[in-house]
Amino acid sequence: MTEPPILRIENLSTRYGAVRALRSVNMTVRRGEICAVLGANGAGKTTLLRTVSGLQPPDPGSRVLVDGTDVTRLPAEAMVRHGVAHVPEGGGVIAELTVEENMRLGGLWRAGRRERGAKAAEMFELFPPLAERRTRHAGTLSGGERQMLAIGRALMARPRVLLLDEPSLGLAPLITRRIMRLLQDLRAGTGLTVVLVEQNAAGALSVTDHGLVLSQGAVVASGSSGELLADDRMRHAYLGF
Amino acid sequence: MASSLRRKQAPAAATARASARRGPAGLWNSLPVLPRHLLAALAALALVAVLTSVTDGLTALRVANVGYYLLAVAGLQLLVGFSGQISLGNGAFMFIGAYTTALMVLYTPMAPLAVVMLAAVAAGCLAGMLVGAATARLHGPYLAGATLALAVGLPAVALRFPDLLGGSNGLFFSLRGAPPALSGLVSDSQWKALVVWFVVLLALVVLATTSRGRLGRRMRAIRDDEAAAATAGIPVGRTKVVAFVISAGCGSLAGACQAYLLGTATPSSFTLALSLSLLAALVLGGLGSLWGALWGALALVYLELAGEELAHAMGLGSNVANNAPVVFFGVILIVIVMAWPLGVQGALSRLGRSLRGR
Amino acid sequence: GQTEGGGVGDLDVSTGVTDDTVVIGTHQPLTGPASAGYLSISQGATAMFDYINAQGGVHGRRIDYRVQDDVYDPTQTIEVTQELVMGEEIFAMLGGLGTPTHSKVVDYLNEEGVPDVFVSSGALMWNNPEEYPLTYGYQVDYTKEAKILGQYVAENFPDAKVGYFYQNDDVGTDSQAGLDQYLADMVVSDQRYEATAPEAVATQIAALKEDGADLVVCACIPSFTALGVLNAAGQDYHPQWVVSSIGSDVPTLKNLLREFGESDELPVEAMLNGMITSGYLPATNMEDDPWTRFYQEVHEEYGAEGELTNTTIYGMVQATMFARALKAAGPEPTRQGLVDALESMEWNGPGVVPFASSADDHGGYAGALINQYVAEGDEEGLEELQGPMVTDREGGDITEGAFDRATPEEYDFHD
Amino acid sequence: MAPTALDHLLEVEGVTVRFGGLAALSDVGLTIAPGTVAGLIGPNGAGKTTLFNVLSGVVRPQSGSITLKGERLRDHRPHQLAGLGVSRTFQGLNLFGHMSVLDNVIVGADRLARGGLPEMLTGLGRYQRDERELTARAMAALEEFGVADTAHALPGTLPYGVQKRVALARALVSEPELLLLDEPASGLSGDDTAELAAKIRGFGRRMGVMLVEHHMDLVMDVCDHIVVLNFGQVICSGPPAVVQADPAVAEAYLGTPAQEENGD
Amino acid sequence: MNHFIDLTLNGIANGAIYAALGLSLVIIYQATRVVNFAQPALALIAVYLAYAVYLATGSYWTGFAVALASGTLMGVLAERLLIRPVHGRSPLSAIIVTLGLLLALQGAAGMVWGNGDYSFPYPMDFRGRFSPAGAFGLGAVAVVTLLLFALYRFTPLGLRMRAAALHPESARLSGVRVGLMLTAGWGIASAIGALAGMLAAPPFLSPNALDAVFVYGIAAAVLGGLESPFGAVAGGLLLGVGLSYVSGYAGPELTTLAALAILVVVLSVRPDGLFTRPVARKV
Ligand SMILES: Nc1ncnc2c1ncn2[C@@H]1O[C@H](COP(=O)(O)OP(=O)(O)OP(=O)(O)O)[C@@H](O)[C@H]1O
Ligand SMILES: Nc1ncnc2c1ncn2[C@@H]1O[C@H](COP(=O)(O)OP(=O)(O)OP(=O)(O)O)[C@@H](O)[C@H]1O
Ligand SMILES: [Mg+2]
Ligand SMILES: [Mg+2]
Repeated sequence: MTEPPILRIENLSTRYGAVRALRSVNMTVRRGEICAVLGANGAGKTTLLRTVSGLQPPDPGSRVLVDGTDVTRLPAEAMVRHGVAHVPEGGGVIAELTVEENMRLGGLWRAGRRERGAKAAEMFELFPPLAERRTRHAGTLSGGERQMLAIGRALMARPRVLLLDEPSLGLAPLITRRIMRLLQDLRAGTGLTVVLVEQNAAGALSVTDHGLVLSQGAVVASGSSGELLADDRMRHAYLGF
Repeated sequence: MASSLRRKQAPAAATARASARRGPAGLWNSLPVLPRHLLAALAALALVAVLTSVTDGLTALRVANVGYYLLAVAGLQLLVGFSGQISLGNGAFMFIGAYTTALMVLYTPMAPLAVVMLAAVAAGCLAGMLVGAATARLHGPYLAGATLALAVGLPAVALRFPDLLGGSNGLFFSLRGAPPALSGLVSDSQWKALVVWFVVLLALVVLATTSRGRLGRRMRAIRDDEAAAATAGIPVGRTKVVAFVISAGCGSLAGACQAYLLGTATPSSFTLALSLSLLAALVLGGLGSLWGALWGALALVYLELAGEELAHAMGLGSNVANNAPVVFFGVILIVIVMAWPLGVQGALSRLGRSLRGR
Repeated sequence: GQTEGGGVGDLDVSTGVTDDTVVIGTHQPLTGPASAGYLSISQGATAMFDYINAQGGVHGRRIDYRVQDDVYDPTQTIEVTQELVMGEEIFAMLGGLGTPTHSKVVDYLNEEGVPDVFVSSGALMWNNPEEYPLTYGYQVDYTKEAKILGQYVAENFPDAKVGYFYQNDDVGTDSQAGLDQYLADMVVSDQRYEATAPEAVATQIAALKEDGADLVVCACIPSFTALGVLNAAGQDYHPQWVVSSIGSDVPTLKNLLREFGESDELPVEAMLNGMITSGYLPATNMEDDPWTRFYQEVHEEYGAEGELTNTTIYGMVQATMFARALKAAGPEPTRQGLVDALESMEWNGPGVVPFASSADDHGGYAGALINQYVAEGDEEGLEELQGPMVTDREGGDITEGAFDRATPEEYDFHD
Repeated sequence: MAPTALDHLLEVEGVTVRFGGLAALSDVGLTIAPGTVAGLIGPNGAGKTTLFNVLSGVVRPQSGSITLKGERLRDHRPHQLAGLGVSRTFQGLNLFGHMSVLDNVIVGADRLARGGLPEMLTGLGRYQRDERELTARAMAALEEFGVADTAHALPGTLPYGVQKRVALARALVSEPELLLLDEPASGLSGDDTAELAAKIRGFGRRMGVMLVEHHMDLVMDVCDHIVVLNFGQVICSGPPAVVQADPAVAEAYLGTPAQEENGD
Repeated sequence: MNHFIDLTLNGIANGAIYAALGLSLVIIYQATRVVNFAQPALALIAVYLAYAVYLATGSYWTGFAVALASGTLMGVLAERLLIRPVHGRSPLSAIIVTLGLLLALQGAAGMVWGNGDYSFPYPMDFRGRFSPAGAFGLGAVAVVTLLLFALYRFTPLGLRMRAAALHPESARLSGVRVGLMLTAGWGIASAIGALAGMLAAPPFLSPNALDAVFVYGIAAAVLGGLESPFGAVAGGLLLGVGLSYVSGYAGPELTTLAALAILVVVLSVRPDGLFTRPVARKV
């Protein structure tokens, strides 16, 4: 393959004060792949996504490339323009805005009102409970509804790479499965690339192409989903099933 | 896995910490809270006595000023720093204390000072109860707005009842200074400073005890998460009102000390500017610790003076010199809050930690 | 209350006096809402002392006049006064400003034995030699002044429908007590204003208009006189204005109203034209008065920026009179000496009415004369309607108070 | 099958909650016996948290009754629940962010202290004893969850799993008779979830537990009885095996292979 | 009856001014969740600058434009230099910084222009029962409110501004330049503050001229609910008219007490103001 990987992370490190949260993480994701980031609580999964999307400053020497472009120190707000959308842990919907406004916000960076409208309609079709609650404040939504809204908002930006931080948190199994399904459909339809952080390693690996296991901020294993699932040592030490 | 390993070490670590605490400090810490606070207060009073006896009357006045401001700010600390209710109106409680004192002195001249002060506390607590109950459902800026209106509105009561409260001229009276037995030994202003500090320290003991114990914990819990606090069985509304009552009692007592010290109660002393300075002093001193109130009170009394000195020393033109102290205070406020997010106390404790760390 | 006896400290001292200076002090609102109206008093006094010092001072000593800002807040008054007395060790307090403020320090000053000279307030409490032997009034008592105004109105406008417009504090109530002695039957409207609520003046003036008042007696500070006049003009209401001295400083009023004259043809003077005022000091508009000319010169050379106003003159007169008393106290002044000088002084100026600082009367200016501000074409000035009159606060008569006034050259107040 | 009222720790009957036009709960009834773990499951937005909120007095139902230990609760307020022996955890963590872990748990135990307001103010009477006892209890609770070493840390600096444990310790330290757990396993890793399951089974012996969870393995593992909500209505209730086999439940919540194929 | 009408009209005119300042507070609150205590001082400086320009050029409207422009600029600078560094800290930090700025700027005004009163013109003729000047104030406030409402409800900019204020991180992830939005919010708010200052200052300008208006402006914003521009206007008018009646029928010394009473009564019925709906569920 000659085309550059859609997301390439080189030697990525960061720290919270004295705590080293990521230690020289390397990672490559190709277009259309779904990649799992796994690890125990506190392993640094969330931090990895936050550093990639510019919310957390990386240490010197780190490099993040999107489709061959160096985006290492770009601020978070510029990342959307490079096609990276991030659904943070817990979703980050804005409680005081209505469902509709939250949704609209995701598409704002693109001009074209009509286009935005069409995209929003598409999203509401995808998540019927949200359509019913369009004019309600997002703060009144149930936990699961919020998560849907967060994903919908991220998709409004028509990203090339979607960073999902524990999207199944608090979602009913049916919805979780529907979301995983949706990710696969989007990959098939639009070539969307997904980086998926999940606690539930078994569930995640069943939909992803390959995975990466973090422990104390460092990559301790990576490989295709099949390999990881098959590796007993891995399963016991880091994936807990 | 890693985390469960870490967890196993817990008891050992705890014992290590406990043994490190022995020694004189450990002895001190093992005392029950109340005697510990009383001893500390006694030491502080002795310090004030020494300080005022080696300096002149003017310093005694300023030391006394620091005292009642300390009390007002400490009361505010409980309300804002602990229970998380932002009040811009605590000057109004000082107003109540000062007027209660003035009225008592004028109309019940035989009442001893202690009774007058208790009456001021009672009046303040009552007012705090009313205000607290009226505002218990308000949060953040709405509470701030309502208490701001309180600070501006309440002193107008004095204008409404000029015959009783003296209108805009207020009330004035003069109180005996040092008891005759001590004349010659302590000056009037020193005596008054000691009385003020005695009252203030007594109140501070209550505040410190309260804030270290269950009540303080309840308040902090409500500040951090009302829903979770309620679920834990903490009566949210009542605790908020209690915080207001205590804070108002302290404010009122501070007002009473001021009236006792200066022999006057006048509406124009209890402006919005006073209430706002109290809050500013609180944040400048440091939220969440009674020590913060001390730094705040010192700043209230001495920053203004420093500003005047500065203007004087620089020989500025009159417009500039007149306004220099205000500007100085404003700028210091901004600088300190920006440089030290946790106020002077925060900066000091960080300094202490880094010294001990070495 | 648990009042202490009026024991006065030792007066045979020269605290604050050195070989070449005499330190005196005052408390004034230099910042805060009240400062706007009163700032020029201490500026005037400062200018006057600069002049006196430039002439060689008094008995070879410079007068070092220290002004402390109390923001018109009594608690701060107490603090700065203690600072002046204990910290700066002043010889005397001169012209401490304000009733709510100064009333909180009279006790203290008298106890400490600090002469408390020429208090800048028209309240009557300063004139109480028994209780406050060291406190001397200055400004004419609001009630006396109001009596004189009231009598003048009653005699010259017998058919007037009188409206009161006054400040809701002792300025208003004391004035009303005097006015009522002559005008009670003629009052059709009674409006008080609150100095913190200027936004309400429009409706207060509207009420005066609606009640049919055709003569409004105003016991106001200048900015509220101006607000009253301005709102009346706005509502096409043209009563005869009668304004007591504290609120009738014409240059200040003209300054405040400058932007609101109809146009260049009908300037702001027209709004004030015909205003009847009382006064007891030389005023800027008395162009022929030697003291006015003198103060004009001092102001030009030593004063702060801006025009000379009657408020500035107020401070200048205080300074002049203080220097006079200090001079009379002799080359080795003690506090007792100053008190003796004050109490034996035959005042012959600069004020235009008699002044009392005798052992049993510390009342200051004893009455007022009545002027009318007249502006016609390019001419403007004060026309004297009634000469100096003096009276008491109670029901006593109003009598003529003429006296021989010295010129600045004749007045012995500096080396 | 129908035990008498007194056998029930909690009895909910005909509870209806509407938010504007939206019926979050309609005519919901269920019971919990002491010493059992009841599961409450259902799709997102089915009304599970709302039911918890009704029980704990945060939301007032339009109609229906709640009976706790044979006593009908009327217009109860959240803070009264702890006194009645009910504790809950939150779907979020809702820890007190500026208080140490220890203080967080001590607050949970507050209802056990017996000193009144005068004691709290003056430091006299039971003040000292209350402080000592609460601290000891809280430490014990932290130790039970294996997080005693974090007692002096602020919750925000701790890993999520530890915070979850602290939240549980805070709920349990007051020795409740009824424990309401709202998604305790969400965000936990496999290890921790297994540990949690064991813990919940342990509580179940001491008190009644009501568990809201989307982790089906956990629910099926620990619950004695399961109630399924959908659109605010109880669509099924019974032992795990029964619920799992119910086609309506599969349709609404668990998902069927057919649904997955259609992706709808 | 006449008196009643006078009181009502005067109340409306005053209320419009409170509303304008209330509006500026609401916008800053929406933009940064900060109640800006420095607003009257920013407005004050803007008005003094307008006055200086007016004196120099003789044109009121040039001064007016300068006030709006300088108000905007000062708002932008204040946000960039002072508020940004304390963003994300406890709300009290920001409150105290704005308080410090209030003191410093008010003092600075006194340093430059002295503490005396200046005669300050009305934008239009002040004569008449409901004067053109009063009508101008009311009209200006109405127009600004409608514009703001439209901005917030219907435009992407408004949505971005609100999102940036409410949840900066989510806003950034949606591509919103949060810093720019906060600055824009302060700029717009300070321009409206300057407008309020221009309406409130006449007839006399001094460093303390806006103090009372500011208190009522805060009260107006809180009464209406800090989330809603309409709320601020409704709150301002309610307060203006209410206080006018109190002052006219019961005595002017009662106005501040009446403001307190109105606030307490309204807030005890609606703790989040007249126009705000409480939205977030806490559990
Ligand atoms: N804001 C912060 N300040 C200090 N330390 C932090 C901060 N955020 C995270 N950490 C620490 O950094 C480490 C990695 O945290 P991170 O949130 O990335 O883990 P995670 O793998 O996402 O865990 P989880 O499964 O609990 O979400 C942890 O030890 C955590 O305590
Ligand atoms: N305070 C409120 N105001 C308006 N609507 C509300 C409020 N609380 C809940 N709702 C609505 O009620 C419904 C039930 O919400 P609830 O939180 O009980 O769901 P849940 O079953 O806990 O879902 P999840 O599993 O996603 O947490 C949802 O549609 C939600 O939007
Ligand atoms: Mg995470
Ligand atoms: Mg829920």
